[in-house]
Amino acid sequence: MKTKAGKLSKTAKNDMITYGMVIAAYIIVQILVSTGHVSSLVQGLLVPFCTYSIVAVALNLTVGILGELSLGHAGFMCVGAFTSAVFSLACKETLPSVPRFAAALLIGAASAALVGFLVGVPVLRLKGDYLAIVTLAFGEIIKNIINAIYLGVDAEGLHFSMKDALSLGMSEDGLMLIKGAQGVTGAPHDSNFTVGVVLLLITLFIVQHFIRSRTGRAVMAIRDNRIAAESVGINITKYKLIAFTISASLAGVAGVLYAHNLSTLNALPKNFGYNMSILILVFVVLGGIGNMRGSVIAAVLLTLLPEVLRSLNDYRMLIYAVVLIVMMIFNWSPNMIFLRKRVRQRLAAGREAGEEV
Amino acid sequence: MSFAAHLISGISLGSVYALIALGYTMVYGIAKMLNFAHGDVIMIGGYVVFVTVSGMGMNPLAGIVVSMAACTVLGVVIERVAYRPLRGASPLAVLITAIGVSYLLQNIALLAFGSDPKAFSNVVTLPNLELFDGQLVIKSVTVVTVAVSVVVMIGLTLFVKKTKIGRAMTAVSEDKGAAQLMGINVNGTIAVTFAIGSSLAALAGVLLCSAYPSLTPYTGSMPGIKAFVAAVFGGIGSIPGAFIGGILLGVIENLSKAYISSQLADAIVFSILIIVLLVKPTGLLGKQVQEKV
Amino acid sequence: MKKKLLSLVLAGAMTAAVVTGCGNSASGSQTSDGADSQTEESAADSQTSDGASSGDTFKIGGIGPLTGSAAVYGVAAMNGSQIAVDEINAAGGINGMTVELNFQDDELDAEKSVNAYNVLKDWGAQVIDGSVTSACSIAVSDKTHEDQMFQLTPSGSAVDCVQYDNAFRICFSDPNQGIASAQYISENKLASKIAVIYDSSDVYSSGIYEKFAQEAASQSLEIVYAGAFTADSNKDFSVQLQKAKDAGAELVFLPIYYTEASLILTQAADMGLDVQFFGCDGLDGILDVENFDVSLAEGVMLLTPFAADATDALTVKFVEAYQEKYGETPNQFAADGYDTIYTIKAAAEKAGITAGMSTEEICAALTAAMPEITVDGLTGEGITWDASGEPSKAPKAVVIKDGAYAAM
Amino acid sequence: MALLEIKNLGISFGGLRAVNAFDISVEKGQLYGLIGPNGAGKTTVFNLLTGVYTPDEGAIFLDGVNLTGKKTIDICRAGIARTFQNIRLFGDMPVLDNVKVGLHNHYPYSTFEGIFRLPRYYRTEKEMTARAYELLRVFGMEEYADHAARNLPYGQQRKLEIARAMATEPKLLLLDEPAAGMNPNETKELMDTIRFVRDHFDMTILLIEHDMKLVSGICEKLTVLNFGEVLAQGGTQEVLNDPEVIAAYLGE
Repeated sequence: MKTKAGKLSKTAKNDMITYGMVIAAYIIVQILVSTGHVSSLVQGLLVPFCTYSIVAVALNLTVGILGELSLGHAGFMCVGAFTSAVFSLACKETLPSVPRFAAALLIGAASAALVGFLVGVPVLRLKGDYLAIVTLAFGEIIKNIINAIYLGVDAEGLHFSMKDALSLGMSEDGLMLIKGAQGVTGAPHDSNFTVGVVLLLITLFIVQHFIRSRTGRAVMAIRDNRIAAESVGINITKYKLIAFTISASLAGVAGVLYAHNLSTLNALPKNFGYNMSILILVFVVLGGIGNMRGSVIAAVLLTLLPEVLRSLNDYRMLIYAVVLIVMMIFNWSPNMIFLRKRVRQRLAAGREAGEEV
Repeated sequence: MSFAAHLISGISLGSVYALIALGYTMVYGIAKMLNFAHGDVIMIGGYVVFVTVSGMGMNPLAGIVVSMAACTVLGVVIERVAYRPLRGASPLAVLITAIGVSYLLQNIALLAFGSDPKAFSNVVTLPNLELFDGQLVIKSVTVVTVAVSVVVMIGLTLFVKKTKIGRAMTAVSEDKGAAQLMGINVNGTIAVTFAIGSSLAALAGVLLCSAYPSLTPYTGSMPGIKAFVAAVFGGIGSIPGAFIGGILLGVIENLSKAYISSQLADAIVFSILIIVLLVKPTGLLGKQVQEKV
Repeated sequence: MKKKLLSLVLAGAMTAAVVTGCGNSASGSQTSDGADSQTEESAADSQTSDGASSGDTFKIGGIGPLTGSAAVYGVAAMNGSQIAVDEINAAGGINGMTVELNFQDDELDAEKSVNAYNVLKDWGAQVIDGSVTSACSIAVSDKTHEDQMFQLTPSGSAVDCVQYDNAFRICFSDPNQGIASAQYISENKLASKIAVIYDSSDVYSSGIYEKFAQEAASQSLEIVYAGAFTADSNKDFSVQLQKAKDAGAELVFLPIYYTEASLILTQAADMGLDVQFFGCDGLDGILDVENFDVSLAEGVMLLTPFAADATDALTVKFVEAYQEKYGETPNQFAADGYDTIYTIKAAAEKAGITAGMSTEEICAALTAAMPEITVDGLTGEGITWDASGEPSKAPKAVVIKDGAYAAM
Repeated sequence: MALLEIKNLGISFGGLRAVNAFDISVEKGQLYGLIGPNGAGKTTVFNLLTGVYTPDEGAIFLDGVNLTGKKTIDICRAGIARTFQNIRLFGDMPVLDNVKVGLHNHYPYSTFEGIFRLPRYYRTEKEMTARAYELLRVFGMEEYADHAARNLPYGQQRKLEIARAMATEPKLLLLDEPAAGMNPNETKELMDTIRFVRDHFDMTILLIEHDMKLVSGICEKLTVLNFGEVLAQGGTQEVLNDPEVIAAYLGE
């Protein structure tokens, strides 16, 4: 029974370190900000850090725990961002900011969850790269459709069109909520670092508790061996869907944070296309598949990296690409892993020898 | 008549996808990796032809040969430097590295050639085919692209089936470990695969830019993704599948633009892909692999 | 153990990053010369500014896409701005202050645009030249409004770009262009059956289209076909062209950028479509696409405030300087960038900006001065602004004739 | 009535008749062996029994309940558990969690309760952990509880698979070549384990095996399959001495 107690505290400790790291970072940053030691750049990046950390943790739930490759998470983020921004914009005048943001958060998370569920039902039947390409396709479909949506509200109620603003037939004093490719402008600026950190902690809380629960074990069992999991009575479809839906809904939360940090929201290839999905995947892979803390660290670091490289100007993105390749090889190459192990052993041996003397 | 015109333009677009998809499927089939940088190799191929033909005044054919050679070298170097160290690592790690390579190529091109679009001179100087008193025009570059795709498809199929190195590729694709035990040089075989894939990319780049003569550092990325979708559509790893997938994708894209909605054409194309995969989970011509219990 | 090592490396890098972040505010001049590393002049500039105390410089922060698919516009605006800065400095600066320009990349992403703005704030920027694109410009204006920093966008054409008091623009707004185009077509009886091909995934293009369609209805122009494309499928336009042809369009309106337009013209020629093409300022630059067969653009009409082969002294001088420095013919974005700097200069001189003023004071003074100035720029003569931020200038309609613009 | 009753089971793959007219009847508490040359269709029978394949014809009854054509998870819930010829553990998970996954359906609480750690989560997890340790102790694997399953020695992996199967509280345990790849010592230990499982849990066991020492050592009854058909059926010694069976094994 002793081992059992030790084991439980070990995973619990690991989770605590993750929360502690986020909270410590928050406190340090707040102190530095209040004493004026943080540049505007880093201050401006604080919310994006949280946004990308959340979506990286969300994707890690799909990639690391469920063991399926999704290239469509930017799409779920997009759904969360647009639904919540539309809600906030529509209620900008009628609701105070705290309940408005709380409601927006729920709406964003719920609609992303719904889309995640609807996408998951057909998609999770596929395997491996096929699943990856279908999620990519769904992400692109979501982006394409959002770019074609015109939505407005006036005294007569909601107006909706998939063609252009003219077909809405809005009255003069109506409020345009989504203007096709012009997206949503003027959503209230409700995100800030504190909100971001709280949402990140909630995300980590949900994901880590999920992993350590019965459902999480079932999901990981499916990841490790689908056939064996089925043979011990695990409902494959159900648990895959649960994990995927939670993952999508958390990506939606990141979208809510994103949408309320900028005054303009467009579904561009850059921010909600497959490129973004891939970028999120980079966070996950670099931070360690299945390692939530690593995802947070990698998301922060890789969001910061291109900004720090700004002084290199023209060579900025070039260096970024090189750093990415080098980091991947350093972290994942079997030879490098072997080499690192050797070096460590030698160091350890050296230390022991030193102690003996 | 206009339906025929839409169909032909769809085939024209699809033939370019098909040619790119052939390279994609080749690399995927053997090395089992999604080479996201493939589209960018295409772009480099385009620039090489642009520089040699439009800039240095070389004969177009010579330019194509130079471009294919350059891309072959590029492909092998990329494989050696970026992908080979990750052999045996998680496929995801390789995928991310491929994305890094894609960024790298784009930014090298951005630095070298600038961001402004270059108009590419069509290297296919044959006259266009005009039918029904010019009511229906089939561009010569379309004819050439379709012909090249068919030749490449047949050539690759024969190469893989009949030659020693082609059979070695099949062996490597089935089981790297077993192939190694059989005395096949796995690294060498994969390098050859990349060489062939990249030289095909150069060819695709030339024809892509001839058909759609605008060249920027980002020219290759979207056609690359579309072609990848086409390869999956046809059953990734299958050479005829890539060809059929590419043509179908182009046709579906243009017909949905014409008859359903030009705004939602992308969504329609991707939806059809999803439906096909749900009905046939490994694509049109993909091999169905039953997991052994 | 591996994870520990990784987190150590990451933590180290993070510390370094934060230190660099902090250091930015102190080492502004170092960042500034890099913004234009290709040029010798700017290296010289930064040397002078290194020597001078910060009181003697006027810092303009530029924002635009320098990488990514829209880089061509951002780079042009940056280069145009830089030429203006060099000229002004050679002529003694603004109110005796040396002008420094630091242009930051936003990759056509609103979030990156805000990052770029923050970098410029750390650098000590006093006014903002940007962003080059609409969505980014809107996102940045939210921040400049908060910080009370004066913002002048060279080419952010969406309505909301100038929604705040402190934000102004050089270019026409999207509705402005859409309406002007419809009116021009109607007044000059160019056609009655019109097809439109626009980029439904682009803010600029769909913005113009929307207003054009509205205005066309009231001008009794018939839009027989409206075909969209997206950034994901912007290679093949044969379907849209075929549909336009089948619908019997006499004129095809292209409220798009010249990259796609060059493809449209090529494909139209291939299928033997012989109609009038009409575009907006986004088409400007089409003649300078390297290797483009300009005969394809013969007869294309466009409403643009700038034409690189205009013969007025200002344009000639600018084009020469641009070609000498960057080896390319400037497009309208470069001209907008150039005018932005000169407008800032005019407003600053009017407002009597001095080195000792704070950013907020500069903003208030410039905002007040803007409606009072008149600028003769590349993109219009006698440009004036109203307090809403919109410029007032006459759009020039030009037609492409013998591979060059000709006034109409 | 027998615990497991299979009547006239058959399945074809393409043109190949993999299993034909298969009948078997296993009494409660029996240790029953299913043997036959490679490719005879033994594993296919297991796959039919556990719902991996749906039979073309025939019927399967467990304890009088018709399981024909049911899905794998329903069959598991009805009380059939199995191990696999090529070990299938949850490799990246700790040994303890492997067993807990086996206990999944017997200790329910919702995902919501799990994430927000409501009282039922703590209560159920505690019971579940205790039960998992109990099972591990029975199999003498307590010391490995924290190890990742993939790092276990081969023999222990086999044992863990059995422990996981037992965690589902089956009525019938199917073992697919449990001794494959084992040395004689390990095989002997395994035989003890199997006997122990039968006695301790009062379990009915149907096993596929090639190792004749194991088969003759522990099985009480045998069925011999050859080319998908039942060749012989009966008491172990009687079947093993059947000339037809010997011939089939020697490849005549």
